[in-house]
Amino acid sequence: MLKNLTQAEALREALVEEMRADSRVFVMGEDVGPHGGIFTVTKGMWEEFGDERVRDTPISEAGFVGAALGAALVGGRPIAELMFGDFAAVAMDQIVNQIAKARYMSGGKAIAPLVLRMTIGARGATAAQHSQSPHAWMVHTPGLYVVAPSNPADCKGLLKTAIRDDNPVIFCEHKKLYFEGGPVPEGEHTVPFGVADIKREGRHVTVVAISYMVHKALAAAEKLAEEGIECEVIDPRTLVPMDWQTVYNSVKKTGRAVVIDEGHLTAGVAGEIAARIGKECFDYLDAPVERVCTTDTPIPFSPQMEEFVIPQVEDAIAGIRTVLA
Amino acid sequence: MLKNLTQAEALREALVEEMRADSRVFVMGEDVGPHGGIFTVTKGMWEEFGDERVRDTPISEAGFVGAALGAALVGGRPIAELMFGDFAAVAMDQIVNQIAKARYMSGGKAIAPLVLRMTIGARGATAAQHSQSPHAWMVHTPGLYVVAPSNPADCKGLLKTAIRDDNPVIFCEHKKLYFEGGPVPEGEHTVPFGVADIKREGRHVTVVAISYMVHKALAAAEKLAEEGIECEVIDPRTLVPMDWQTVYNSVKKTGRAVVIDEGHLTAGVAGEIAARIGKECFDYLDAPVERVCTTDTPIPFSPQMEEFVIPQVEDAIAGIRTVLA
Amino acid sequence: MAKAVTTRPTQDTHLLTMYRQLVRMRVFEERVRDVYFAALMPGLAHVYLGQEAVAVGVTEALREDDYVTSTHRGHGHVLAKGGDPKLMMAEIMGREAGYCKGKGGSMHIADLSLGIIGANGIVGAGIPIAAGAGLWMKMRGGDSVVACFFGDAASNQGAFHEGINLAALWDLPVVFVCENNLYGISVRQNRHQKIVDIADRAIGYGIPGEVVDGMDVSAVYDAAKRAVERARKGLGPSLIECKTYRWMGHHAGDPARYRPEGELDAWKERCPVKLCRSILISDGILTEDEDARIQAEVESEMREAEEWAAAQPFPAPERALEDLYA
Amino acid sequence: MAKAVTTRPTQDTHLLTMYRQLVRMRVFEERVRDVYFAALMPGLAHVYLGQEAVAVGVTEALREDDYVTSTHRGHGHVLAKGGDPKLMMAEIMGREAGYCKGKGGSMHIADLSLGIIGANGIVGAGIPIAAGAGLWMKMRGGDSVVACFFGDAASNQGAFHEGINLAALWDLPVVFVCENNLYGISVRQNRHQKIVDIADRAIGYGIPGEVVDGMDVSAVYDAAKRAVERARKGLGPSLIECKTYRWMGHHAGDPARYRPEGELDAWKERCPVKLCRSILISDGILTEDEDARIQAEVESEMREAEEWAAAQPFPAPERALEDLYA
Ligand SMILES: Cc1ncc(C[n+]2csc(CCOP(=O)(O)OP(=O)(O)O)c2C)c(N)n1
Ligand SMILES: Cc1ncc(C[n+]2csc(CCOP(=O)(O)OP(=O)(O)O)c2C)c(N)n1
Ligand SMILES: [Mg+2]
Ligand SMILES: [Mg+2]
Repeated sequence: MLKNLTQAEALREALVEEMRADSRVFVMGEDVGPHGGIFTVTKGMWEEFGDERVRDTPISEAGFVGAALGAALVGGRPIAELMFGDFAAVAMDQIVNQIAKARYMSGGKAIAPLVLRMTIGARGATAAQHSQSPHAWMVHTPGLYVVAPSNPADCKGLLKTAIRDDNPVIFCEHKKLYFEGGPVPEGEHTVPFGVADIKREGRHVTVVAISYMVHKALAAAEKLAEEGIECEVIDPRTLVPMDWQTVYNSVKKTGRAVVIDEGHLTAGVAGEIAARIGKECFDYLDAPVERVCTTDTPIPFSPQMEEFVIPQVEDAIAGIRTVLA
Repeated sequence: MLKNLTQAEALREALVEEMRADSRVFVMGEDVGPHGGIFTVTKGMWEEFGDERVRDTPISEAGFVGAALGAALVGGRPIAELMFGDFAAVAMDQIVNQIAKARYMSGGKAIAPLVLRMTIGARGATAAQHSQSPHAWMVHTPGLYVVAPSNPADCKGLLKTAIRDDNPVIFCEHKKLYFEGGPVPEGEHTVPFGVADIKREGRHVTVVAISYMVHKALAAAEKLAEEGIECEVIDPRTLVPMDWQTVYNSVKKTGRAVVIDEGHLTAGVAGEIAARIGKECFDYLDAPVERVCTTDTPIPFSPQMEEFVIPQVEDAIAGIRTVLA
Repeated sequence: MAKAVTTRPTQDTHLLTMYRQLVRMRVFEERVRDVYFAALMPGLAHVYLGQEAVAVGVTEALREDDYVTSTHRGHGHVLAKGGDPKLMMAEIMGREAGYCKGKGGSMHIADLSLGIIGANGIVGAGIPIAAGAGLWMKMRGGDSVVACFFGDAASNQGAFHEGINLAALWDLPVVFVCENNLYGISVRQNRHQKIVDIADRAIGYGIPGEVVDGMDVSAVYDAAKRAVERARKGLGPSLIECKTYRWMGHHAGDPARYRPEGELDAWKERCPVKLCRSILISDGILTEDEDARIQAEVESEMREAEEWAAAQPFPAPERALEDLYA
Repeated sequence: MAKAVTTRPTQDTHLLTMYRQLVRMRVFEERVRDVYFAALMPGLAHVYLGQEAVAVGVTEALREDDYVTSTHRGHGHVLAKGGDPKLMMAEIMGREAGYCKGKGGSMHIADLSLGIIGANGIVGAGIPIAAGAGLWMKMRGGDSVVACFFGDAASNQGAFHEGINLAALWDLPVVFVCENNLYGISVRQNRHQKIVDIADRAIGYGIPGEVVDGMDVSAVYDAAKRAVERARKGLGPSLIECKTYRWMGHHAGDPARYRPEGELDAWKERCPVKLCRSILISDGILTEDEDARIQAEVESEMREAEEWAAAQPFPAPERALEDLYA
């Protein structure tokens, strides 16, 4: 049975179902309690689960992210929320030096089953310190899984998988999608890690798009379809592990690839995807891989400038045209 | 006049000369004072410049890196030292959200002329939290310059340039090079940002190598020269700004490229270089760009494992052979 | 809640000066709120209504060559330190003519020429920056000081601890001003820390800590003056906790349902603008007529600022690529 | 320097148990030092010599189902919590048979089955982790507690502030143990903070803080016992500052020239092993003969551990690729 949910509702459903099923699961973060989270994800959960399991934290990102690790190491299954992904920088040591390495440094004896939910993306002119998409830092850090869904059903299914997984998972939620709706399976619904979703099939060009950028890619594809250009839009859904095979297979078919990511251009995830396609599909590529990313500038405040630095549908179209030229 | 200095001595010479020339320049960090720094870089400087300008800090990386920014914004020219680049994670918010963005967010009115020296690389079995090469995080953050020299002369020349520059500079020093010697020009010697150095000319394959990996590349080139394989070894020296033209020109000449970097493979700087070569030299490439990087695992403690995960000369040779095959 | 004691000003004209600043801040922020509700500004408006006495009292103890670091709730600090309401409003509205050419917005106004090191969107991050500015003040000589504003919830950030420890250790000329408005977004102080007086944390750094009635501009001024003088003499930093309250939610669009009924009203009884006005009037320093004139002048100043700002063009999109590197 | 008062043990046999642990730690670390100088181990050895009374006294107040978090100077904590010297030595020597299969080394020994959450190479980072472990202890029920060790210099990290604030706010069963050995590498305490007693920082979190003579194992034990009991009862965390000293430099290879002459000798006068032994002997609980037997037993235990470890193979290089994901 499908029902229509927003991303926020789908995430909440995953949280609630998993918390009902497993008493070790709990959420913590700033304003997640009675307030329900500034993006409403935990709305109503405090009423059901109470103070202990829907835990408001002080503004101490390094502290509560580290505490999530501590709880996970001794048997809990915490889900910590970073209100803005930009604040990952505040908790960075705990994320990259502690959480990502706890298992490896112990020779595989420790497990750190925790989920760190963080918002990414520019929305509503919140400027340079509240608009970033820093998933590349995490993807560059071995030991973390990194998830970046683009629709409510994947949000629910991937979040459930993340909560049940024994590895630490960075769960990137795009701010522009929280209040966008989509069909979501009721009850048990999981999406495995490492399986990309081909959101649209096509034979002229492969477009790999991450998170919200999937929507830009689909809009571009729709537009170009009018001209007879058939884009294959791939949503990797999980960046670590990444479903490289699906990407390569598509590019081997189309011979052309565009990567769209809201992270900054240089040394980001799009660069990784472009580099791997360049290597694995070398003999199949008819044109260089094109990247459509946020410019290498901080995100400016004023909306027209914000729009300018973030990939838009026209940028996606331009990128696709470039590889087809 | 050239004299032979180790990297540590060359860096010290740059620091001392700039501090003598400009009273706004000062250094701060853990154990940089009477102790002279655990890698001896500031040895003897406290005796000359005193407590104020060669300032021991508490173990508060976010604190003193933030303080460096504060001092820079109001007229100082601080040089802060992170004993291990791994600790950049502890100060990450100040680096990426404050330092990198101070100028941009102010509409260009503020300047943040500071240098953040940090050590990178694995040396001496210090394991997962003291061996990382996290320069990719910085390269992915617009607003920072990122420097990664490979020899004492470049260390001196680039550090002087960094200190005089009005932008924040992340200065990556490889731990394995501190006590390696090389000829260094006496007195005034600066190296401009954004100018790569071709450390060895060759026509069969371009090898772009970063920091200590330049030495691995040169050793590999030496070895392969015995078989008549001529490698062109390029040391970008500064990763931001990057001298792309020199890289492209070389690859257009050789048709083949290998990138060697001690950062982890995925979503690192090598990926960026490979992606750009793949795009800009598309019509010239005779083989896919090969990357030789640290594996996507934390750095293990035991020396044989450490050696296994970090690129070695044999890995460089294997990578070069792959693109030549 | 803060004690109801209201201290007398050190100088009457001084209080009048401060009163005018209180009114300016009040009117400016009311306009910002209206601009927000009229959708004339992008982003959020963390308005300063209710807390005016803190910015005014502290800044009054500063000189032009002193510095301030500010927060996401920074309009008051900027205005107090001499910020031009036109340029502020233009920035808040995202215009090219704004303080940051529209790149910063409400949370990132800076003007080094006025000693405004900058607002900050990262809670607590300004504290080490203030310590560093103080460090350079000390190193370059002279006797400038830095006032560092932050909230009650910011006092739980590592940056608070590290920044104050540095300033204490090195006897830096910094005055740390905690604006305890009882909330970090929806989380009341008793749900984010076990202590009642944040000033008690000063003990852990070996510096003076003081609690002051943050609704009483003279009390704030007096405490700030002591701390500033101490800092100027090279005796090191202090921590001043101002008990205050915000009239609105976390930002203008937040209905703040998390606050117990009556709490806001109780605090409004002690409105810093009203409190100051009643003293001035009862002491005969200000007449109702003069007050009306001040109100009118300030109203027109701020209306002009808003109208001017609203008439400014937005930056061309590609200006986004400028101002990154010097 | 710490006071010279030496308190009496709560129980005589108890003191004997602790004495044996002190000796084990002493002998183990002397071996580590020798192994380091003989270049039989990779990396650095941050040895615990001189601080033994802290790990022993605190851990003696713990149960098997309690937890500890440790630091770069962690061998003592691990040994005290039941760590097997063979597996420890093998790890320190980088062998496959070590606690972490040679992946962790001296700074990262962990064994969750013994309640050892892990040593840590990032100064201060274990503190929030300990708070989180305490959080889960509280949430899952039961009355286990977590002891969290860290140094004087670690108390200036933001992680200290945030971790303790969380534990205090939520009344978590954590005992924070600051081992004040007066130095962070070369930087003496008076050069890294303005305060003398780190225990004073407890005030800023609303929890008890106590200074104890870290050379007196009974004093440490008594303080730890009080704090552990408090935590077990659900009354929340405490901060115990143990005044202590390290015999060697920051690590075995550090000549520690930064210490004033005579300082080490003065502290060695109050060697925790000697102090404990002299009480046991003067109280007639231990004879010289029994002491010699203990020494011999421990020597042979640790020699065996070292010999066993040295005979273990190194991990195959490609094992580096394992153990990353579960
Ligand atoms: C590091 C960080 N964490 C969280 C936030 C989101 N946030 C913005 S303001 C705020 C509350 C701050 O409370 P306080 O410091 O008391 O200042 P106030 O808003 O009350 O003036 C929060 C949680 C942020 N901007 N930065
Ligand atoms: C975040 C961080 N900064 C710096 C270091 C380098 N370092 C390792 S131990 C140490 C000194 C720690 O001093 P203290 O906390 O007093 O513990 P002690 O060594 O005295 O036992 C330093 C600076 C580190 N490992 N981590
Ligand atoms: Mg507040
Ligand atoms: Mg110490």
